[in-house]
Amino acid sequence: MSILVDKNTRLLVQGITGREGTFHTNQMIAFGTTVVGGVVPGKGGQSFEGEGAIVPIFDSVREAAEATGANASIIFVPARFAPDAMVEAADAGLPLVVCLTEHIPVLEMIAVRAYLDQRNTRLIGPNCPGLITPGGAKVGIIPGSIVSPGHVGLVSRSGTLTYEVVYALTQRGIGQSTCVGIGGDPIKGMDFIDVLRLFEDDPETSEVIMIGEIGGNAEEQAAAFVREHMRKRVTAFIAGRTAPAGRRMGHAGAIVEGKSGTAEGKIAALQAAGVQVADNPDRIVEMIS
Amino acid sequence: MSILVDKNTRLLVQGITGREGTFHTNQMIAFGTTVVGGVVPGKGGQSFEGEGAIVPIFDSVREAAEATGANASIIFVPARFAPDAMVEAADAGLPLVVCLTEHIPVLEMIAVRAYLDQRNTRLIGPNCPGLITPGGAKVGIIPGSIVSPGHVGLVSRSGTLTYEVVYALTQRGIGQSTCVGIGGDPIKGMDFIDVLRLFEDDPETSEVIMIGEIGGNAEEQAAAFVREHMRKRVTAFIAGRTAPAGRRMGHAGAIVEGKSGTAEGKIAALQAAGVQVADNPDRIVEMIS
Amino acid sequence: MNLHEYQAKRLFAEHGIPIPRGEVAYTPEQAREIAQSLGGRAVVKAQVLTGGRGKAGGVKLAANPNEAEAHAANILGMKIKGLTVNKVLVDELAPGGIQQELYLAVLIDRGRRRPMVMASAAGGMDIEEVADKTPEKIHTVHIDPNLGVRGFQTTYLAQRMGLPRELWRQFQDIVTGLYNCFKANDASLTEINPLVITGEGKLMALDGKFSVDDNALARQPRLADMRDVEEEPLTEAEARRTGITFIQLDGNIGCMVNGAGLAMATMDIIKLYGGEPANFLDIGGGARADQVATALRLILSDAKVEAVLFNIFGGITRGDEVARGILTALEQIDTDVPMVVRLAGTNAEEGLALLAEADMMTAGTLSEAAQKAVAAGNAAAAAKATGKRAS
Amino acid sequence: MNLHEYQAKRLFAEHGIPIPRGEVAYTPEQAREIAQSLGGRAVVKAQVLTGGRGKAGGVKLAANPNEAEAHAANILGMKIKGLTVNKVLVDELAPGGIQQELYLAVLIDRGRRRPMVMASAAGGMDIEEVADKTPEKIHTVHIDPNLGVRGFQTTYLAQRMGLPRELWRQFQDIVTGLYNCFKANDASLTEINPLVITGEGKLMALDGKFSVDDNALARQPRLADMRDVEEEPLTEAEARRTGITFIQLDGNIGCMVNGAGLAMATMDIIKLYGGEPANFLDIGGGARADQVATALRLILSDAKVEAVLFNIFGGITRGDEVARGILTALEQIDTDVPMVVRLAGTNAEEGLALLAEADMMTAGTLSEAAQKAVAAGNAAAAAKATGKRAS
Repeated sequence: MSILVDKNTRLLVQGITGREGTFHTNQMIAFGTTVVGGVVPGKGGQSFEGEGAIVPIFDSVREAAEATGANASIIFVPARFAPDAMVEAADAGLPLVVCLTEHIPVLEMIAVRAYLDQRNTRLIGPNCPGLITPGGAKVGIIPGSIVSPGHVGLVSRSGTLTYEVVYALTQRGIGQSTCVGIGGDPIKGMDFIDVLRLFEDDPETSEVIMIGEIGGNAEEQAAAFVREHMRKRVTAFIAGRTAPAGRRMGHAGAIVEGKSGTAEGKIAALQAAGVQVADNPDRIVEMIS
Repeated sequence: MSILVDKNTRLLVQGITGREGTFHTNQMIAFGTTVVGGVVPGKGGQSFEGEGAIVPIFDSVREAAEATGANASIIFVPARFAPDAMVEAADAGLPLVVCLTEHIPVLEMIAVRAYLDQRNTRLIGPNCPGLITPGGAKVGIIPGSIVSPGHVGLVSRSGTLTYEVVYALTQRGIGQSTCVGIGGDPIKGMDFIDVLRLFEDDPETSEVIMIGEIGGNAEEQAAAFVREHMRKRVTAFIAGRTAPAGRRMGHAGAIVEGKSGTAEGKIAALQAAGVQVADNPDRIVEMIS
Repeated sequence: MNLHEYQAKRLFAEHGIPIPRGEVAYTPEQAREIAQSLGGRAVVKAQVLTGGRGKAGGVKLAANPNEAEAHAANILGMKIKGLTVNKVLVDELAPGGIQQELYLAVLIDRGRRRPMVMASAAGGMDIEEVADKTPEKIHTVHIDPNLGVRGFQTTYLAQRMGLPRELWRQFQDIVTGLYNCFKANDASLTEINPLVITGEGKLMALDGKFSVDDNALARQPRLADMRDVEEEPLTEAEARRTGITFIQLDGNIGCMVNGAGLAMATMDIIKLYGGEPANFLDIGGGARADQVATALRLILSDAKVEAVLFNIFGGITRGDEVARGILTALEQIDTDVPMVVRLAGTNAEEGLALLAEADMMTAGTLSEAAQKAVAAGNAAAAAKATGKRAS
Repeated sequence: MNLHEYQAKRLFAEHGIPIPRGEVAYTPEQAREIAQSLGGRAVVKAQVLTGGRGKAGGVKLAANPNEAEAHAANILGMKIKGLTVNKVLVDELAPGGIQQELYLAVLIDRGRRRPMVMASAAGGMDIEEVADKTPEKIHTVHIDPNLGVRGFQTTYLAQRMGLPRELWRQFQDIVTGLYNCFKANDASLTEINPLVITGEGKLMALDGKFSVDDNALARQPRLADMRDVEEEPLTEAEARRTGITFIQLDGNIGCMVNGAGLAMATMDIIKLYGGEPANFLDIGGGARADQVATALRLILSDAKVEAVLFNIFGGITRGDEVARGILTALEQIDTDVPMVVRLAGTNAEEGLALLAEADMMTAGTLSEAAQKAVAAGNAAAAAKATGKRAS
């Protein structure tokens, strides 16, 4: 068991013929993900000649889902088209949509998210590395070579910082159930508490690592959730204690606004909720093992 | 018992100082409705000197509701301000809002209705005469003099046509549980099936009269609902068999568009669902007594 | 409120939808000049607010300016479904001819409470008929007002319509433009039929239909100004000015009712008892004497009216007040058309007594009133016929 | 991206918000002429992209054009928080003086995923401080994007702020305008502080703040053109052009990292081991030689940098490729600043071996790398100090 993706995941790739789409589709197939179709409006009827498989291309998600029985999609399209792609996937009724695209305007995401809230679609991202279940399926760009199957769940707003921690776990022989990169944008799909809830309910996950950063108050909400609803141990790291206020630290959502969104506030909230917080990502592995 | 309004209704009047608001507030108070407050932005702190009561005026629905414990509001404001008034009442959490205002643009109502769908507020109207529970409360403009307490529920898209039928019932000694005028606009709050469901579940309602008219397919939906979910007898009349296609018959929603929305189609659907349909409103009373 | 084809197409063009070059002509000579400026060949199209212009001979191709002038001379002044043609649209022909005719519309789906785009490859035909006989040829998507038209929705429509891929992008722009035009102008219907693929492989809106939400005219003053008062029956224009809702019909029994639903029901009952309603008339709330007088003049301006039925429900307004209003109004009007007054509701009996005193025909139920009005109408018609024969 | 006050206020004015008359001056003489045209009295305000202008002496009242010229002469060229003032805004004073100062802003509430209007009667002060000490003085409403600002919402705010009733309508127009301005321009913050009640009893936006959503600049070309490149550190402007995210800080240890979260974590660890990060730098995905070279030049352009820490996680890109990229880049750069490279992930060992061969300082963990970099930085600083003393 694991959360969100596994061997039963049947994946569509929206934007499969682009540079990123092509490269990472091959990577996902190589990892063992069942990629059942691609979606590129105007290229329906063509095929994606992957390194490990030939994947049919469709004009629309609806059509692709009907033809292939897909139950998830991943989006590799430019920011201008990504809101459309998310809405299309939700409109087609896919239960899981993962959007890697960066640089989507906030007001667009507010509209997309309001639409998704009326549907039964879970969104991961945008501006995220996706998620991976070792031994199950990879839906995103987290390197398959650094993960190993096991029982630690991981949820993070960051990309390479997550890789760091996952890799350290793998090197110490600590496997992961699922690693979820929820992304660095201020308005997104699933947030910490949504993923924590799934980990709490997943029998194959024994404990959870959560990697936050400055900006917003998702970590504070997560702290309240952990205190009230979680029995599993949670270990956290919050990046950005040295970030200056008022500057966006690479991620659109990583900004201390006045006195809100600081690392100190988040760490205090988490510690008050019984979460152990590492002051150095290198120490996370020691803290859980 | 009855549906939606009764002796426990505590009513706010939005636009209490206007000509219509003033007149009908007095009528409602005379009927026995508990009017607890008025709302007129900019006139908060003043009072409405009614014929039977002095009613405090507030600047906002939220404030009025907090101060008075109101659980319903009725809207008597011009079309330009009515969407605002509906959204405000829903935002303040009132469970029932009745909007009498006519001439609200359809696109405005689509936006208002989408907002209301996210809240726990029931809307009656707009462009409706409101509703009345004989012996309970009157929230609207249905003349109090023509109703009498009893067990027939009535739901209608029309105003005076409803009065006709109610008056005929009263004259024959047949009382009503609640009479609901849902209004003549194409996009509205509660529709036939919403009210039919309440009547079906109301122990004090023994049977239901439904008065429809041309335009849209709410009567067809109601027919399907009656067939599948109702055990109580439903008797209907559909106005507009002689209405020409393509013309709006007074009500914004009363228009036969091509082959859809005809009286014939509605009558056939209702009859197929076991609803007895009168060809003359005079006959309804005979059919139920 | 409906707009003319030329008005509809100009609004479409404001939202980037390609339309033919063309101008409106009020005289044959103008039509000739416009055809000249378009290069000679043109189509001359009657501008009237009704369908069926083609079948009525109101649309003609002209091979040259002389023909355009001749066609305009024929069409101007023509009557189509009772409406006089006062102007023609002179348009260029689709560049390179027409490869295919499509259908595209935006309207409100009342059930889903959303604007809906409707498209079909079966363009140029009566869409009702297409919907009836081959519903699988009609494709729809609903628009979330917060999101607008999304590319995947137009892709879906284009694909189902079998539109060539190289036109998908153009089609997306046109659907988006038509929806934006719909929304910006508070339309209740915007329709392009046909939307054609020209010989040059471009999409173009050859014809346009546009209905505006009457309730939005207050916030759409530009559209309110587009109303063609010449095209409207004078009676309906006057009714509108006085706040009465009046629709002219073809029957013999005029009626005056308070409330739209009751007015429809009254028409239905007139028909049930063998008459034909001459109009729909909702006089609104109070039935004041001046309004009653205006309404009655509107009804009687139709020579086909053989009897008038008043059906007033006294609610807040009491029946005796209504009776007095009717009597006062009748003092101002000189007519021998028989009238039947039916009053119900509060103080109806007092009102009926007042009317009976004044020698008005009265009735207590709607059925009785309708029967009396139809009988009176028939008698009046017979008397008139006799009178005519006698004279 | 932040705009200048004068740019913000001009955008506000496009949405009907009253602002003082005024113009931008680049020279004292221009300031004088503008003050003259405004009638003599004016306020001269430094236009720099930072707060605290008032405290720094960047805002001065002038009683006449001569004073305006003198103030402008003082303010132009002044440094405020490291930024040079290149222009001043010369504005008229609030007509009739200032009765009261209010606060009004529109921003995004991330938790509720909605735009939010924030208002307070405690205007003219640091709103963070108001929020901290007297949160009851701050009032908020959330905006449904489908509905926009609704009258009842501005009534609620006006009432809670204790605004005189006669100003409610004006306030509604200003809130609606500020929200529309926010939405039309893809802002992440629009703020008026203070919004004043003038002596004439009118509301007016005396100061304005405007942050644009960087992700929306592609669809807001007009705003993108408003970027004041003179105001930006040269390094950050160059980084932006080459697709690197770079933020200049004040410390002694430069760092180059792939990924924003990892870059922040790296800064944090530098601090944990006694150093101070000199910058934030996210080099993105691949760490190609040319990008590494550009990034390194940006870091080294800061003379305070005493050591550089590379922290690259090899995921899809393998560690040996990254090492080769770094070595190639270093061939192009002449520097004696010590460098520590930490590689992790795929093929990290091979990469570290390559770097060790080339005599680079390397590290296997982030902690080790940070410690080495801080130590190397301290040693270099000490050597430099010694060198200076010796010379």
